[in-house]
Amino acid sequence: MSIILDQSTRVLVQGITGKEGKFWTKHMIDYGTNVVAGVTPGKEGQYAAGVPVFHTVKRAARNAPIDASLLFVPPRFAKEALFEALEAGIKKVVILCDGIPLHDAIQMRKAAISAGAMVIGGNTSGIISMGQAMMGFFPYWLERVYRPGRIGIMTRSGSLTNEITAEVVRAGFGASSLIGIGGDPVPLTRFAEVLPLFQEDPNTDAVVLIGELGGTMEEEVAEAIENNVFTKPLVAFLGGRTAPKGKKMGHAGAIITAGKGTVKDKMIALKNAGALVAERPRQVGTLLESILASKI
Amino acid sequence: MSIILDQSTRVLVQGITGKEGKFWTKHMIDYGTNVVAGVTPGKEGQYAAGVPVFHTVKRAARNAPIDASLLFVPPRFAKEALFEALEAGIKKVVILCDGIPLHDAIQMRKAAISAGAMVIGGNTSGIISMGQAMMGFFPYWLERVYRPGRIGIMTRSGSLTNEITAEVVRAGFGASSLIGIGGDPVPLTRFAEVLPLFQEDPNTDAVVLIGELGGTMEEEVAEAIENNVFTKPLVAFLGGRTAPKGKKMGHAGAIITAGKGTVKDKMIALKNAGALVAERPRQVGTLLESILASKI
Amino acid sequence: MKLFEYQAKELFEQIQIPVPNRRFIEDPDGIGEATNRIGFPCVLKAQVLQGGRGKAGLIKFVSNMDEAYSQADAIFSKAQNMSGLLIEEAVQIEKELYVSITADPVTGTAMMMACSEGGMDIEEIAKNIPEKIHKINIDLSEGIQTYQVRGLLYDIGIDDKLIGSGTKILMDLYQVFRNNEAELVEINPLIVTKDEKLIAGDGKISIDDNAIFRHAQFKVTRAYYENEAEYDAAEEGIPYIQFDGDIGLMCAGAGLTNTVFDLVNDYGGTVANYLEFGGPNYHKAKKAMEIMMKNDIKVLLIVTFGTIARADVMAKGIVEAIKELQPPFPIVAAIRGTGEEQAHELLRSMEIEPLIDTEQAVMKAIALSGGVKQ
Amino acid sequence: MKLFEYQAKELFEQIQIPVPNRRFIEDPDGIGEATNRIGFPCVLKAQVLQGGRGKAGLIKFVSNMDEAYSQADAIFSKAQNMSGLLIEEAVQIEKELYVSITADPVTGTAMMMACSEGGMDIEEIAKNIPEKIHKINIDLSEGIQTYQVRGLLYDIGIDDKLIGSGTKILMDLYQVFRNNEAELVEINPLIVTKDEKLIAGDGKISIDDNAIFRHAQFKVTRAYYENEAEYDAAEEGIPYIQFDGDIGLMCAGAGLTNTVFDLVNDYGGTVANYLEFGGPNYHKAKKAMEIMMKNDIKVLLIVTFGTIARADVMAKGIVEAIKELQPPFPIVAAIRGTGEEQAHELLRSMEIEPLIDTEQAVMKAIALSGGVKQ
Repeated sequence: MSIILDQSTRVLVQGITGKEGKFWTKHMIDYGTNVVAGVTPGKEGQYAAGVPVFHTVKRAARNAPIDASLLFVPPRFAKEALFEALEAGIKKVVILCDGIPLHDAIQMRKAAISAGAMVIGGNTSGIISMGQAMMGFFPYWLERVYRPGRIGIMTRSGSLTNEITAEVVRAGFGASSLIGIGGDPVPLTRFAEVLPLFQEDPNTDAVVLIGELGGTMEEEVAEAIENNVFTKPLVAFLGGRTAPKGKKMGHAGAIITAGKGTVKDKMIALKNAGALVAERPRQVGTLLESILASKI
Repeated sequence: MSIILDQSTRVLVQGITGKEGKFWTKHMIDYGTNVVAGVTPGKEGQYAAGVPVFHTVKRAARNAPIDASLLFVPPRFAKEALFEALEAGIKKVVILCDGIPLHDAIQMRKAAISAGAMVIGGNTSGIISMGQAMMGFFPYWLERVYRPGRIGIMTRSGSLTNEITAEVVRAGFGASSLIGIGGDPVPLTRFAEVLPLFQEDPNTDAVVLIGELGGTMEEEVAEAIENNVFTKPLVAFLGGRTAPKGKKMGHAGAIITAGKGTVKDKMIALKNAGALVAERPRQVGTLLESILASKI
Repeated sequence: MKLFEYQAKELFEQIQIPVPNRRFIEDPDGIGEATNRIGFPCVLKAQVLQGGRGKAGLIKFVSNMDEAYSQADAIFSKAQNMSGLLIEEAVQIEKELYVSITADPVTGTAMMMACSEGGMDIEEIAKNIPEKIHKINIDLSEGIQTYQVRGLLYDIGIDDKLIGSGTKILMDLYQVFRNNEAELVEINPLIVTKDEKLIAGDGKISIDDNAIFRHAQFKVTRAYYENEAEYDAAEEGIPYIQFDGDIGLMCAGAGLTNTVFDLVNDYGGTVANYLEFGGPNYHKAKKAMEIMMKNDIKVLLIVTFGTIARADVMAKGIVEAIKELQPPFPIVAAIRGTGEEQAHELLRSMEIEPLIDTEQAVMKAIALSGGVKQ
Repeated sequence: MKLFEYQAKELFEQIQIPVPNRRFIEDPDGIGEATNRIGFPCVLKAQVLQGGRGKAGLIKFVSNMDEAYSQADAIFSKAQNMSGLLIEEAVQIEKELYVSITADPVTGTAMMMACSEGGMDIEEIAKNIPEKIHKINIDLSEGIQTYQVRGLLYDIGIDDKLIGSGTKILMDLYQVFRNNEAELVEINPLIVTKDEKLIAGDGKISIDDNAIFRHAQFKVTRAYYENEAEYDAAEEGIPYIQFDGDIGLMCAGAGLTNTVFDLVNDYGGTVANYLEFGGPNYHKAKKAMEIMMKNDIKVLLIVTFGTIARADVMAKGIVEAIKELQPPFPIVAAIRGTGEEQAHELLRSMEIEPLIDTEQAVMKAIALSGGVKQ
């Protein structure tokens, strides 16, 4: 059905009483997500979107078990909020905010590794298990994009994901899980770390990777395919193939520095590993059709 | 035969070119210890006690595999030297020096736990696998003390260990391994963490614990016995039964604070768990005789 | 935010990393006094952010006052976006090393790199002598350890006599990295002088924009940008890049903007500029339009597919901007996502055809811009 | 090294933890000026290191100048090893809390404890209301996190209005713990005043002796010790404790010394003092003997069983000390370990019987001290 998140996952929302937190918690619940508690210091005893609010994560966790936490906090507080979730023993965290300071992000990555936790983000719309549950903000009401199916999607982008997922759906497919790992230079979970979950998921037939210039994550995926860590079909679309060197292309992580991170290198690596690489969005659908016998 | 250390263990000596480092390295080799390398920054290319010296632990480890490291460094450099050993992947470390700053010691304990390493010390004579190998300084030539046998010994003291081990030998027994966990308030390995190794060692029939006032380590041993983590006979001798409250009794770790750490409480806990407790050194031998059928 | 060399060297000096004697002047008139202080021979270095200054004739070695005046004049008239000129003592070079610190996103640590062959660009080093680049990883929580730095210096094989001072410089450089929350600190070359000392020959520091709120000392000024449009966009927090083609891109979402950028190039169009107004900037259609109007573009291509960045809000902003600013160029728009029906109605009200398909929008924009370039 | 309350409060004040207005005087003559500055009512607090000052009459509440003079005189004449007198404004107490930070040797972290019932000794709190003590563990590498402190304060149930100021005080207290490498920092009571503020009523800080080399500001003076012998021993780095019995213990090795201490007590002897000259001090027999001679002991009991602390070196030192200092008391010696044969010869040369057995040595010393006490 999905990876990381399903309808049984007990979700906490840190920063639930903010405007965005409340608004999207309501949407998450409407979509089927099992939101069990929220945290905002000083607001214990209140309810937000019908969910009980606690002063701290530990106090929320004492009240009811928690499997995953979604952070609706400003970037400058992201590190501390993550540490709080990890200290309370939560092993799945999604961080939405854009603009986490780099030095904080490094320490967060290290802390996530040490805790053995899967921390998704920052700078992402979150994750959605199609038709079941979501942590983050997805316009699930757009039927030409958000359709359940058997394609796993992982992405560094927001709007581009809508664009590409619409092509997946146009070709007659749908998604199992969509994992937004985010557009930061230090994604707290990397593409290659998501792949094993899609590999194990009996309801995912193939994966669509939506990448871009900058970093080495796409190369790591190529390596995972070469090492047979991932053996299902993979279709990649990468933005920024014609981007110039040394300019941040929108995302902080989308930059070619010290000769590393060009889309061309990434495309070669993926092709050499046996992945299919789309040059234009429309090709994503046709490539999927070429390799998958069944659409459902 | 022994725990932690035997003749096959490849030992590094950090701080090997100092006077003590060189002197005891020679003794260690004479006793049978497999010392493969030493480290002193700036002295790569030299030899000390016949052992090649390297600038850094990593460079030594590149040259030949290392299983364990012995630190002959002053207390103010102990933390950094330990970090260097751990970063090089060494999983057994013995730290001899007395006077490690408390805040350093806390961080060292945390780092050892995180690295999954057994770090023995500080403020100890080290460890000796009787008749085979030693890391540290033991007067192994004193025959009325250092005799191989089937008793595991673990201790917080130096001179008292000679006193008690002499009683073990006087009663006709000998030691398998002697583990000096040291007299600091933050021992980097605790008694209860050594016990499982003695439990598994087919050549250890019983354990003698040499404890003292301060801390909660003896209580943790009682707990391990109660939980059947350790099921062999255990004889304990604890110094400082009549010590006054609030005074450091020699060792920094030997102090009764906030009502915790009295020997009387420790004795009660051990007795209740089923351990035998000697009130005077001489009784250690007689208690061993009372429980063990064979001395060899 | 990239710092100029003279700023990097000030930060180095504050933390006691050795740097050459130097004077910074903002005007060619200052050259006489500056060279008197520094003495001859000395080096004139244009304070610009781009690399390759030597090849561009923006670094000049001068040995007397006449040369100093003429070269300073030449540099001041040649360099663009120059914050000023650095006059620096000429250091007697025995050897040049490379050292830098960046973030390692894989391990979640800081990565310090060193190489015994400095002076050239790190890319060239990585391409030509990768085996000579040595690296250590530093856990930000534990902080840097002297044994790590010592090990790195031993590994690049520097002289035993320089281990002590080299260790201190790299420990201090790490403090510059941490204290200022830098993305990059680099000393290249780290010069070994003929009298066996180490001194920072050049300095590059890039401060993390996301952390600048904690470092009020760094103020972005016009000097950091190539033109008005880039500066205005930066002031608004809008990602913006200047090119010299025909089609202005005003898109929402970095990945989508990059994709549109590729499609324009693929189908033979040329990009005039790149403006990304997604995320927190989706309300800023009017400001974005103002920035686009600072350029002589032939057509404006708007592509969005947003969630929180609602299509109707963006369309409303665009319609208002058109009414108020009356941009002189034609507009092609594919605005999709949350609220797209209202968005399309709004566009139709301005006689803009609401497109659904990104490729179709790109083709139309290219056609309007005068067709495919050869 | 334990600090006096007035020193602890100075450290608190430096880091902006709220403390009462106060004056420290070293002489009863200062009481007039001090109370004029503080105003009445105020509290006189003897600056001594031992606890239980209230019960011992070393803390007095005074409401006029006459009381102030008479109570100050009384305290100055009664208190021993007093560094001075603290005159402090009387705070209006609504409630008293307890907070402290120590090291947690099991997890390798700092442990912050808090309790809603302060004012009494932590031992009493732990005995009477253990369920009211709440704890958090702080990773020294990561540092303290505000959510941890907030959680602790919520858990002890303090008023919502005090969460902000309470969090700041505990974050600052952690800095005191870290910056000074303390073994213990404690505020007890942390007073909630009638006007809803938090203020440190008392302060205990103990600095790690092993780290004092990094904190030159802490100087040990005679005022920290109960008598000359303890001060002299501390100056030499020799562990020494004063008792009031007959037998002086001069032993090497902490565990062995503790064991001899127990045996003397078990067999009915009394200990005059405890001196441990093992480890790095094994060369210091003469200095140890000098310290022993500052006390009126009936017999000196020397027990060692050393490795690096060589028996022959210690025996040689003892023989030299006897020759030079001619101690007036009989000596019982069981000196064993590395080089014990030579050690025994040396002892015999001074007509001291070299014993092998610790218990035998203890019995002999008790007999020489006048036998078993009833």
